[in-house]
Amino acid sequence: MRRAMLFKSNKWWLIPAFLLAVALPFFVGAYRLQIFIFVITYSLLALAFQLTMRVGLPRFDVAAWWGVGAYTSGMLMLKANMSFWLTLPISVLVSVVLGFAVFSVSVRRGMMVFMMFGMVFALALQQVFGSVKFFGGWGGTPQLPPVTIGSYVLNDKMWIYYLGMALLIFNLGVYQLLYKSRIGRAWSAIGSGLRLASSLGVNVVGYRLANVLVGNAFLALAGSFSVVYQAMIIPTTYGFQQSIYVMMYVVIGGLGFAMAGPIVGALVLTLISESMRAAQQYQPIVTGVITVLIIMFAPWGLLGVLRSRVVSVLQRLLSSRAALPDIPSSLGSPASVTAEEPGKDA
Amino acid sequence: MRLGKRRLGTLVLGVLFLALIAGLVACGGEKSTESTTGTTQSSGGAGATGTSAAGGSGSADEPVLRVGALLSLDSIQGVEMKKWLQLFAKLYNDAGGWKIGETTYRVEPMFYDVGMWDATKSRSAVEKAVLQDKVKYLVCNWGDIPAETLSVTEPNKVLWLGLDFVDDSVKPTLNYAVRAQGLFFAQGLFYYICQDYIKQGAKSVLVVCPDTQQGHVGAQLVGATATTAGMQVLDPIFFSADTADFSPIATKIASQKPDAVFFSYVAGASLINAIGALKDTGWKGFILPGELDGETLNNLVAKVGKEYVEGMETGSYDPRPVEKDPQTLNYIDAYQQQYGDWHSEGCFWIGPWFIFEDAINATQSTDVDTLVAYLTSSKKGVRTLTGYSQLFARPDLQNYKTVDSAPGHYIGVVRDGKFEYLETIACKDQYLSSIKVYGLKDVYQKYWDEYGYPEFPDQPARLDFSDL
Amino acid sequence: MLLQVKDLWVHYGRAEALKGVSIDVPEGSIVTLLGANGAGKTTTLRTISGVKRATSGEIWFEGSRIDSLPPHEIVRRGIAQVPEGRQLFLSLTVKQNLLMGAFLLKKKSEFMHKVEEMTEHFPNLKERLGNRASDLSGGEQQMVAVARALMSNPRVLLMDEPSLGLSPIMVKEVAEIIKSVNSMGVTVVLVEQNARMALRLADTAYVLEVGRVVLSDRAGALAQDERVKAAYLGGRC
Amino acid sequence: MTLQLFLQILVNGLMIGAIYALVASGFTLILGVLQVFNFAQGQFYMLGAFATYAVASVLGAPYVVAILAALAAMALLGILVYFSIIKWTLRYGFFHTMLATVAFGTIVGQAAVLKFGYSTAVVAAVVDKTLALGGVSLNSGKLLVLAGALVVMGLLYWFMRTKIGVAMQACAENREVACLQGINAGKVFWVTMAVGCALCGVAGALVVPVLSASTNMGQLIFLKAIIVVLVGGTGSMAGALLAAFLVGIVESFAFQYVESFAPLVIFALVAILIYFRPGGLLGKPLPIPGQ
Repeated sequence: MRRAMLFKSNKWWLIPAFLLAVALPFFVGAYRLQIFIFVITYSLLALAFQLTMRVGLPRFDVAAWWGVGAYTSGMLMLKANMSFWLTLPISVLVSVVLGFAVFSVSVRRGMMVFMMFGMVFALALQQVFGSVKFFGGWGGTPQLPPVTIGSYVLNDKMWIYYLGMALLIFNLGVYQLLYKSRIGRAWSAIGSGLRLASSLGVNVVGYRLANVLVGNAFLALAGSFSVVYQAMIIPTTYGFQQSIYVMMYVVIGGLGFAMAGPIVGALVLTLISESMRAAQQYQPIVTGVITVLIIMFAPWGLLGVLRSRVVSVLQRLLSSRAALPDIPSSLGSPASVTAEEPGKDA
Repeated sequence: MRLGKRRLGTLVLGVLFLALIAGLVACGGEKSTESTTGTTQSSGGAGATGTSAAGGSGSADEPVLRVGALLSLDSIQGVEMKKWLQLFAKLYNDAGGWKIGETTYRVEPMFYDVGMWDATKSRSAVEKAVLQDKVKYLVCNWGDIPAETLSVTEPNKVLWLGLDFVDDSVKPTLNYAVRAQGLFFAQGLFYYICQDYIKQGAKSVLVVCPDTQQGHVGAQLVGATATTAGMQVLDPIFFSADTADFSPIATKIASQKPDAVFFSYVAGASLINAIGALKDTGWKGFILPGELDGETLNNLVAKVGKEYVEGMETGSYDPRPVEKDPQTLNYIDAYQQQYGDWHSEGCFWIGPWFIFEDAINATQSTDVDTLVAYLTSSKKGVRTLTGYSQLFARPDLQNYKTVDSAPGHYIGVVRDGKFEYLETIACKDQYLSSIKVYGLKDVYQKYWDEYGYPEFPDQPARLDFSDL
Repeated sequence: MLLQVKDLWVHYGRAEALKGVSIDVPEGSIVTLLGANGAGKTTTLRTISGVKRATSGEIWFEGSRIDSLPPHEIVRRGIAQVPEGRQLFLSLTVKQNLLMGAFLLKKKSEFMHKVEEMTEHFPNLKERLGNRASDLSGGEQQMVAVARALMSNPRVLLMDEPSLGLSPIMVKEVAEIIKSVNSMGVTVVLVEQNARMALRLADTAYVLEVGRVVLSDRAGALAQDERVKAAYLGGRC
Repeated sequence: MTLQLFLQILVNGLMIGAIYALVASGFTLILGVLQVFNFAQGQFYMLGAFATYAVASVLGAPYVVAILAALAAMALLGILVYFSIIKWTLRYGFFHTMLATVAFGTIVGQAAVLKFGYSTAVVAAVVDKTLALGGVSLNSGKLLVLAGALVVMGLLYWFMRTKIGVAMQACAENREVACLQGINAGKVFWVTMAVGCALCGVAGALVVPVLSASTNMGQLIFLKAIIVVLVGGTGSMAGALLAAFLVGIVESFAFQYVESFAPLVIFALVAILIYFRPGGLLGKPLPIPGQ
């Protein structure tokens, strides 16, 4: 019965995907497993980005809040000898409280100010991490103590990978619950148009703030998670460039796919970047060209193209209608000629 | 129109999936080698090198010596070091290989980009090198984060010959790390220049550094050196590393009225702009540029005129005008033949290669433990592109193995817009002036009493043990 | 027929806004479109002007099809629109607003001539030319909006709710303006909520309901129609 | 602080403020009219500087010619970018065009690194005199930057009052109504791209004799432009001009006291402004999508 439901709900591919994810450590070596651990981290970042995109707010401070999580966990472990597991809720708390202070200034001022203010904040925060002696300066913190479970030291790649996987699944689960709830419906309303949402009586600022803070909580978790496999924390890791990459993950994966898009994007770009490790000077160019091509010819990302292919094949087979997911329209230009028909103006 | 777009979309998707597969292959391309080396390692025990094809498939190929380098290919130094390593490998391979003991190896340099002080990139680079490609020697690292890299190299018994700016890599707990391009024992350079400037009448000095890790370390060291040499040191100025407009900095410098301004870790465009801005404020005095290569000097002269920089002294990383050592000249010739033009940015930082080469030639072995044993009881200086580099112990950190180096350096002076060779800083002076600057005489005296005084290459030196 | 709309279908996303609207506009006439909010009146005008694309259907103007032309080309052919709520460029001066209306005129002398013509037509505007549009009253803004649309020498003027938000006195004035514009030989397509005024002015009228034309007749006849009376003329003055 | 030092710092702030003003007004112009968040703005600045270097130092042409060449080259490049990338992504909306400019900026930035290396391109000072006015040393190169920037701003002011300039403002204010007036939006767009990018090119050209050109100079100026636009109000040209000088001067003074913590001072300034004056310094900004 349940199985039938799953197949019916078009989510059958979740089962092989999950099994593949679980079985992965048995097939790949330590280095490649580490790459997948990075993919998990980047997926967590991209998911937070995608979350705020749902309410029409692109954010460029993703890496900064990731850093907040990492620094909170790392500092507490270093300076207060706290157990890693105890630092997790604290880093979430710090990220949310600090986020509330910052975002209550910027969220009410609309998308453009939110976005730009985020950039300036990220810049300032990196300066704090780098220049304030307490955080260890630009050279980073001293070496962090290892993460332990009881007396067991968590340094086996496989268990780190499973921890990350659990975190990712937890993240996906929470987002799924939120998307399906009343809050999620309000978010979708905001995403498909502010005027519509306000006219429906949705408190736009409040729901947006909640959305951004949920993202912050998971970014902090991602930051704490990176402490598990990282020997130290260094401010340059959490720079502006990383936030831009996060945006690329989301678009390349597929903007319309709330869950799978960020993960696919992170996977693809990380692997491409990793495969060019010896020719790194060409990597930005390759990534840039791929992004431009995707935006111009596959604006719904890899998954969008994949689905439209699958759908068109299915259509031919079943001759039934299926549609592409919509991009949140508040990110589109306001109804205007040129935005709709740019080819016809010049 | 619509159909065409769709087709293009599919095309892009196809290309991307191809790229993805290529990526997967590249990430996992060493799988066969991995298993081969794996067996070699378990059966042979020592597992010296990635004897790629020879052991496993039994083909007649000559064995390969893989030398890894974690380099920031975002930076000129990283790119230049990559070029040098490729050149060294080529020189060996063209000569039929590197004969070590009974075996002749083909040298294969392996490069891993680490970004610039980026923890995640350092981590994935070192894991690819160590866990995937089974590289046994990481020589000449630039831009990696030693604490991050060493946490992978140490347990896997990989020789790490790099540099770092804090003392992460010279802790006594580490067994396979040697800071082959250290800056701890590099105070001779500033000490010499301070003495020269004092002779010319400089009394107070202001240190100006970028707000980075090296900047802060540099400010501390340069400040200490200047104090030791007898100058009054004003509060250092730190500026944001990506500053383009140096006018506010120059204004602040000028408002403190120092006799001399020392730039530490300020190079290239920053240095030119900083000195240009200083000139604009009307300040006149002694300048010590952090780093100065020929191109930068030419640009600087074009910008501020030669009068303003007349008599400026600095450490040189460019061996061409000063070095008469035939081996070095050969390398420079080979470089110019290979690449057509000349860049000196990598010359200094490539030092670890020579220490590595010396260790292998001296021990005639590729075994990491043998090499480490040789390196950590090093007795003599090794010739690098920029002069002698010598490994010393760090008794102040309770590390009695020779794991930290005094790099080779020259001083040059700017005369009539040209860079002229002034003198070579002796290894002995690098070592002794550093101990003097840090005030570590007592600690080292105890060490010397127990282990004996180190020997130095035969160079004229300004200092002796009695001067401390 | 000067302007002809044939079986027009328009979508916003997946929602249908127009479902086969056909309208005939004879030369020199005033045609009005009536209907409740969301009936598709504004969409019809936007589609004629080219700022919204039709999914299917045709628009013919002076014997040529214009439904695939960009909006500036449609303006060049002689169809100008006074958008709903006037929508002046508030950060610009009145004169600059008129300049925008005359964007397609190449010569400056031509523009100056048109400005003079307009100030004759709307004497109130004369001393307001240098003011910012945001400083004007609602009625004055409406005048500028009409003048702006007339700057391009249009054959057809599309007017979207010109009486919206104006006082009763101003509404009367607007009606006068429409009449005088029409008497200059400009064909007018008028979208109005104020059905009483519209029917008084118009020659022909169309009633739209949820994207379809449900009634069309001479204006005089429609004004007597019981259904129209009940739905549109009932509570209104 | 002596008066002399105060004036000196003020002059420094004005000089860098003038450069910010040019870059930020180009940025805010493109943002307002095209509704494109141009991430590549800094790269145009960098390319402008290198173009000047190429014409003045390599080809040996007079500096004024080099400035004009940089202006023309960047305007052309802007048009090229519009027709090759932006025009095709406009239909997908704000986010896609933004990412397109990110990608373009990344490609150009890295290509410049590969081409020019990490070296510095120096253009010799055009006039090399330091004027000392009552103890304040005014470098004539800096005055030239300031004067040049003021001239360009004057030209910009004039241009915004021509027919196409007014059309740009009209498009920024209400694109649909502008189209209803017969304004060809496509033409306005490429003209805007040309002007916005040319402003960056001129900024790069003006700054080269004082600051030299390096391939990484774009990223920072872009972030500074963001700060300026935030302070001045998104989409407001006059606000951007005013804010540029304000930010320049504040930065200059902040450095004197807190050195590398100056970004925090700027951040605090931005936060306070946004909190109390959401429209920026000059009040009401132009409408921007997705508010």
